[in-house]
Amino acid sequence: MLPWNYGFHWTLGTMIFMGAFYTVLAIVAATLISAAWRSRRHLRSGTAEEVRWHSDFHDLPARDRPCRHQLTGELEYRDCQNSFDCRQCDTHRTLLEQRPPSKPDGKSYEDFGMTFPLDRMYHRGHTWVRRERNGTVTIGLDDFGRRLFGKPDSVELPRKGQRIRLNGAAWRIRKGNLDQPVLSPLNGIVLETGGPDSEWYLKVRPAHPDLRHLLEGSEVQFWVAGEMERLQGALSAAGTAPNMVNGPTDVAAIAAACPTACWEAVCGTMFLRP
Amino acid sequence: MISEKKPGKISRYGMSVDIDKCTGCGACMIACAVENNVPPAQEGATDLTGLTWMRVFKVDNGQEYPAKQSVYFPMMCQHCGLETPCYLVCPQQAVDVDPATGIVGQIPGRCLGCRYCMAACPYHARYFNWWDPKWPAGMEKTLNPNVAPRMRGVVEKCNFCHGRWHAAVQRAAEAGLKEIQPGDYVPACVEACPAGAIQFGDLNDPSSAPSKAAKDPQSFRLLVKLGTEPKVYYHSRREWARRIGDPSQAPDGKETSHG
Amino acid sequence: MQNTRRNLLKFIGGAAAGAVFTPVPWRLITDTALWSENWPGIPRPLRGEVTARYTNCSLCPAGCAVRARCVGGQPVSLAGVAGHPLSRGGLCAFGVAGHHLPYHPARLTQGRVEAAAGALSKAVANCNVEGSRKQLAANLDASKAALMAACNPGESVAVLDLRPGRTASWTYRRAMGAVHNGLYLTAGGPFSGAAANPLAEKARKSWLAGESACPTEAQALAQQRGTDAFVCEPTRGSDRHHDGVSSGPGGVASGGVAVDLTKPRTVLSLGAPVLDGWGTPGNVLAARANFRLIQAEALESRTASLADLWLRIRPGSGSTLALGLAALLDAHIAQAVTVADAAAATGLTEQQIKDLAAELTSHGPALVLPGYDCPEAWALNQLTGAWGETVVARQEAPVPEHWKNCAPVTDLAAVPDGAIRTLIIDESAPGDYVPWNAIRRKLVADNPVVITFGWTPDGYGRHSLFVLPTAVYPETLEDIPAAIDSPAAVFRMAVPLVAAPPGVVNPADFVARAVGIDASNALRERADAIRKAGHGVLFSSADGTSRPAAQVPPDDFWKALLEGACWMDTEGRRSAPPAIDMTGPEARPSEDARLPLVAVLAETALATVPPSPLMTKLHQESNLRLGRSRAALHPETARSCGSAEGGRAVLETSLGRCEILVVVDSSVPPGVVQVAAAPEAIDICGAFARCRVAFL
Amino acid sequence: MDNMDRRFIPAGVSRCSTRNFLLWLAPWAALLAFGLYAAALCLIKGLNQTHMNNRFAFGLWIFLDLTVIALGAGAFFTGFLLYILKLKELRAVINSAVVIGLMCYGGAMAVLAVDVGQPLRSWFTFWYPNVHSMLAEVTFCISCYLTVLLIEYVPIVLKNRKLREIPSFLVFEHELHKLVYVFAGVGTFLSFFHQGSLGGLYGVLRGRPFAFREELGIWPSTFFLFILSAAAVGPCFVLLTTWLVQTITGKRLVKPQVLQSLGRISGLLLAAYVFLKTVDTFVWLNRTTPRSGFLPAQYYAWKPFGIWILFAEMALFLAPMVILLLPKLRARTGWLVSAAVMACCGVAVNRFVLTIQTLALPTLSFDRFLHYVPSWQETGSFLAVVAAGVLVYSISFRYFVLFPEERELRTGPPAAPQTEPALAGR
Repeated sequence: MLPWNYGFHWTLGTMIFMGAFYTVLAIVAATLISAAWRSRRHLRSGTAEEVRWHSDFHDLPARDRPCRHQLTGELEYRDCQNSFDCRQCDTHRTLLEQRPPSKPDGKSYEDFGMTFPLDRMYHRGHTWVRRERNGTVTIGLDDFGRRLFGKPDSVELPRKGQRIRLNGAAWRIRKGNLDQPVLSPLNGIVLETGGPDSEWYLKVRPAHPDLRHLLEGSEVQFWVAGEMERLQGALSAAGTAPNMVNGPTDVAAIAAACPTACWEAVCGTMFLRP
Repeated sequence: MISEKKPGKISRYGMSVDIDKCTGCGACMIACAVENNVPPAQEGATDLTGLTWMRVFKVDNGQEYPAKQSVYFPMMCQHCGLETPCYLVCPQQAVDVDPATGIVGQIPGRCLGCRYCMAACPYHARYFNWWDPKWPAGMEKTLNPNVAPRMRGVVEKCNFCHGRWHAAVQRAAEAGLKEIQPGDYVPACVEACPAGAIQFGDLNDPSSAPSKAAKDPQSFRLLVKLGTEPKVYYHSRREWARRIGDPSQAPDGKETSHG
Repeated sequence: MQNTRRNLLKFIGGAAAGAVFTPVPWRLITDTALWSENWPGIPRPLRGEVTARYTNCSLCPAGCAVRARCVGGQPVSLAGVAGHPLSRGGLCAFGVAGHHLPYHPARLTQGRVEAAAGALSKAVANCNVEGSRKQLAANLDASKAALMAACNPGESVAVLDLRPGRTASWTYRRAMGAVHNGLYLTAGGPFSGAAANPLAEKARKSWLAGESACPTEAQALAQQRGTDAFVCEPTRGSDRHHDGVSSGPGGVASGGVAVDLTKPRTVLSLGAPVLDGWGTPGNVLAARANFRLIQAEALESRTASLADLWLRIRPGSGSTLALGLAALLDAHIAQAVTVADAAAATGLTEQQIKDLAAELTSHGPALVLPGYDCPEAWALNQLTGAWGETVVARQEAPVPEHWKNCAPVTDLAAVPDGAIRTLIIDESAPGDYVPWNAIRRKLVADNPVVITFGWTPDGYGRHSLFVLPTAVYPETLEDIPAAIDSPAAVFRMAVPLVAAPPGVVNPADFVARAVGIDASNALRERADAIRKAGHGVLFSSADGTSRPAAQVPPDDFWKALLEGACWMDTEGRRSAPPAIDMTGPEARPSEDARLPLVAVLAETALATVPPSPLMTKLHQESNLRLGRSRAALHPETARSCGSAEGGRAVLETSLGRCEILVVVDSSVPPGVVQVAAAPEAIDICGAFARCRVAFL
Repeated sequence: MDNMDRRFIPAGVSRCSTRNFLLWLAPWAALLAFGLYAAALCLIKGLNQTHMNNRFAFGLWIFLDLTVIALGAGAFFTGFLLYILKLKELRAVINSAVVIGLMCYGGAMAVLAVDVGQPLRSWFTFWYPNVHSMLAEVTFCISCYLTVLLIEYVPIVLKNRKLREIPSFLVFEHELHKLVYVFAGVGTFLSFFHQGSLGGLYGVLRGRPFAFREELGIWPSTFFLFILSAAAVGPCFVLLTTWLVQTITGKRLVKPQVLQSLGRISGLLLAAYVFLKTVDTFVWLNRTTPRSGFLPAQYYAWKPFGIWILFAEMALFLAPMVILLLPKLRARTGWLVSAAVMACCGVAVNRFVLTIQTLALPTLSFDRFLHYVPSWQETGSFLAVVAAGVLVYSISFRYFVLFPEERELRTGPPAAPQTEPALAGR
């Protein structure tokens, strides 16, 4: 391989052979290095949470990531391509132009024994967001989530002034073995923290006012219906298939009925964080 | 094996073996082992795991008594001169063909022991050190200082006593000669053969015994159709014996046992 | 710039980076290959000044001239001496590896007591040997006493010389001559005691009577016969098929008989390994072109397969064939065996035998070489008309006059049973091997004292009370008797190339001093006697020249001999050897259902020497030769015995059993077991014997 | 304990209890231990522990290396189809294929390390490479490709549920996964070469007319035949293992269509292979052999390797080819799997003939036909590789996501697109 080795002579064969070999090595090395370098950059800029959400979303089964417009039946079938961030979605924009969300009738939507006030917007991870006068927003866990958890043993809330990121973990809820992160509905800075006892969890100054990626108005009922489907799916996967077809079903009751083992799996599925 | 300085003259050393003369005494095999520091067989070694750079086979014409005829057939590396199979396949240049002598040599210090060369050799003339080399206590005093003993796990083979060639070149240089004289360099087996059946010389020198043998119609080479140009010529008056070299029409000459 | 640590580090770093682009580090990595070459346990060859030294191989009577390549005085390889008039540059496989023998694993380094202490003390009691073996080895007076010990009348002290014709042999004869009841014995063979002779009777009677044989008569006979062969009874049937394995006519006494291979045009070999270590290999191969070789042998031996004509006869039917031929060659003598008998016995057709006889006479001069199983077939040569031409009596190299007052040469077979009390066997130089039972019956029944001198324990050492270690070629200084194929007398010595280990004894010296003779200088005396005789030439291996011995000053003569030179007598008047008679067919072992097979010895050359460890190349790492303790069977025979290649088995004959390793070989006739000759095998097989093979 | 273990098991799938898992591992671990002992004997006492000899310079090990590497070709070929030819559906098996490849190649390398007489000098091949030697080519390519496989295996490991909670792992995995097509490309390149070189290994042996093939370009025909056969059988082996895991675990891991399309691809390649192999055989017997002074009859004159072995080999490729090319048969799991089995056996026989039979046949007229039975050390060392493979695969299957579709397939029949809006509409 090296000119000073006994028996070495330069031939075309040598050059081609070595050329190919070193090229391969170079490519492999370069790829590895670039991967390492880019991940280092991510870690530096603290966008790890974002990455996590992307890879999680990427791993979600097709039925867990339907487009909001599929839920409403506007579209035949569509997987969300933007990890639930409709602000970058052209399809969403065009559809909104065609048909702005109809004003909801009534102040809140109620079904399956749950109440979803319509003065606020909902995130797919079962949090709600309410705009306040002073431009801040209040964030809380929606009825579905509360009933699913029941009364948590403890919660881990962010510190005041801490930055929370869209689809990153906003706070964690602990109950038994379960340690479930709740996805943040938006980017912002925590101003105040509430908790399970108060009606809200966080008061936040949003990074920017555009909250079009959240569900509101008439979409909510379709979404909730879809969520019940998913819940049923998750439960049956976990081995317990409650009958939800006839009569209103109480999520809390279901939750209570569900054995702890599958309980965690179910929460993971419903809160989009396996 | 690593020949630092090469003489101006380019030789093609070859051998000629008159199998009619060979009595199968085995002196060549012993002389070879003595010269090249080949260890005695270890416990459990067989004719398939032994180290016999030079090996004499007994070959018969496949007939029964009284028509049965046998010859003793010395086999060693045939030092292929073209597309040398072992040389081409060795992954790490542990086989080298000395351009000055045409001798196919093995560099044990570089051999990985993959045995690819053994699979490649049509003459089964290469041997693997299946055991650590061991000599009876005290016998290592009788080792030849011109040849390094090989370690376990490497391949070795006949190299026409290449060490003797180096010695001859050295002597010639000391004597102020440019090149070595024919008599100066003779492999151990040739020296030892009591019947004078084996002869050695430079195929580039028309007066040498092998060159003459090469022209003899009663000479033949083994598996010559493979196109590897072996440099060892065999000679026999007997027609059936000459067919040994050609498997496609050889008598069903099986390797029968000892004489 | 000032040199801060920072700069220093920078410099080092830069240097390291730069070095990567130079060959240096890579070259270093390459050289790490070197350590893997010096694997632990791989011996490093010694270095030193390279010299050439000359000697003569004493492994067999051929005594081939040897050029030893020595490094720092240590021989590292042996080769023949080109242009040597006797060995003609030839050296056999055993000779080529001779320099390994001193390091042979089986080498005997110190004497050992065979029998238990009780047996020893009894032996001592019976023949009042003072003191123990230790004294025997150490204290010569004690051992002298041991030698003189045979007290009961009719019991004698004997030396069995397995390689007669040496200077040492003369020493033994002198020693035994000096003892009132001493016997000098050689292994059988017709020439050790030629035709019946009144003197023999007398000699025998005399030692039976306990008085030493009359030396003057011995000399008288020696002159009259042109040979020093002492005459005793010819060997007789029952013993004969136990005759020792030898590469010539068994145990020819000093001088003795020789064949001249340059003369015959036809050579009939009755199983003699003519092309496989018989005679002087170089000489035989040189003469090979001159004669047509007819091999009558049971096995497809090397010689058989290389002969011009191979007659496959039944095992052990050699002498019957000889007798059959005799009947054809000499119609006047009414022979016990007719051609028909011979045909029946050998399995040849009568026509084949007739043709053979015809060829011996028509295509003469002919030479008949007997195998070890039919030594008396020498007599055939008396009928082919080549007696005295192809087979001649060889003059012996001159001996000092005062040596001639000595014991006669007695054939072991001629000694009455139970007559020997103390037997000394010299095994130091390989020679004939007589089956032990042929010796044992000559010893007294109760605790005979057997002293063996040898360098390995596995010869007669196995049967002896005392085994004393000797030097081995090439440590020894000894002369080598003339080979069977050298018609003229010769004298050459094996000179020591390496020093003998401490504690070894010189057998001849030992015996001589035991009886109070000084033979320490015997070789020199012999050399001087030869030089004084003044005929013959001296060939010097070192410079490849030969000079008339007369022109060499005595001291140079001796010095030359010490440098491996060889003295050859100029051949004088050819004299025929003493006439010998053909005896009836030997007592073939009777058919025995228990012993369905026939064991035949093979590889008889150097049967008694454990060969160099490197010989595994010939029998273990290849199948060129049959290794010791191996036996070859035909595939069917092997199958019928239920064995396969490499199987362990026990070979059993009427005389005993020994363990063998089976080699399957289709060239061995069915029903025959081809046994590699070795002491333990010869002990139970002799030349050939009925046997059975039982597998372990 | 069990709880701890559970945290590592991927979300949304079910695995057996820790105890059962350990019970399953135990025998394999024992086998591995035994094999390692055998291998250690060979390394410490030397190769005299094997039944190889100067004539049978290669034995069981080389034969199995060649076979295993051919089977492991599934890794590179699936990767090639998925990332280069964009056959998306194969995403369902790619992870499994990578693990299989890793096992096969890793095992082969391990065995080679025992097989050579001086393992400490293995690096010499990189130091003094002889570019004419097929073995040098093989060594380079296999060692490179093994590295690539390891790199491809890293994301699978880092994606483990527990490990990915560590941000740096998570991010690195994410970035690596984005670049995986590069490795797929490199892997394909390397594999093509060394699969070929393995064929060339024997094809170039001018001194062994039974193996020698004439050269097309710079490579003997076996070079290309090996690439083709490996590419054809690789998918079959992936198919086979997937089916095995499915039957052993009793889970549905991939959609039936995936296995079928693997079968289809393999069938097509087999067709091409069978054709070329036939042509090659005729050229070899009628032209190459006579030229080198041998008679084709001599090859098959020695029992037990009669001419039947040639036909057996062809049949073992022909039958699966037919089955895999007929959609009806392909659709039936029984046929599909048995076809895969046959193809795998076919490639094994092919490698056997080229290695073992080549060495068993005499070249010199007075030489003899050799028999060879591997020693227990040889067999043991190889069993170690098998055991290690099973262990690695079992652990990977338990803790990593080898079959991404598994999670969806757990809940009844896979959610077909049409049904979605109906649900949504309610």
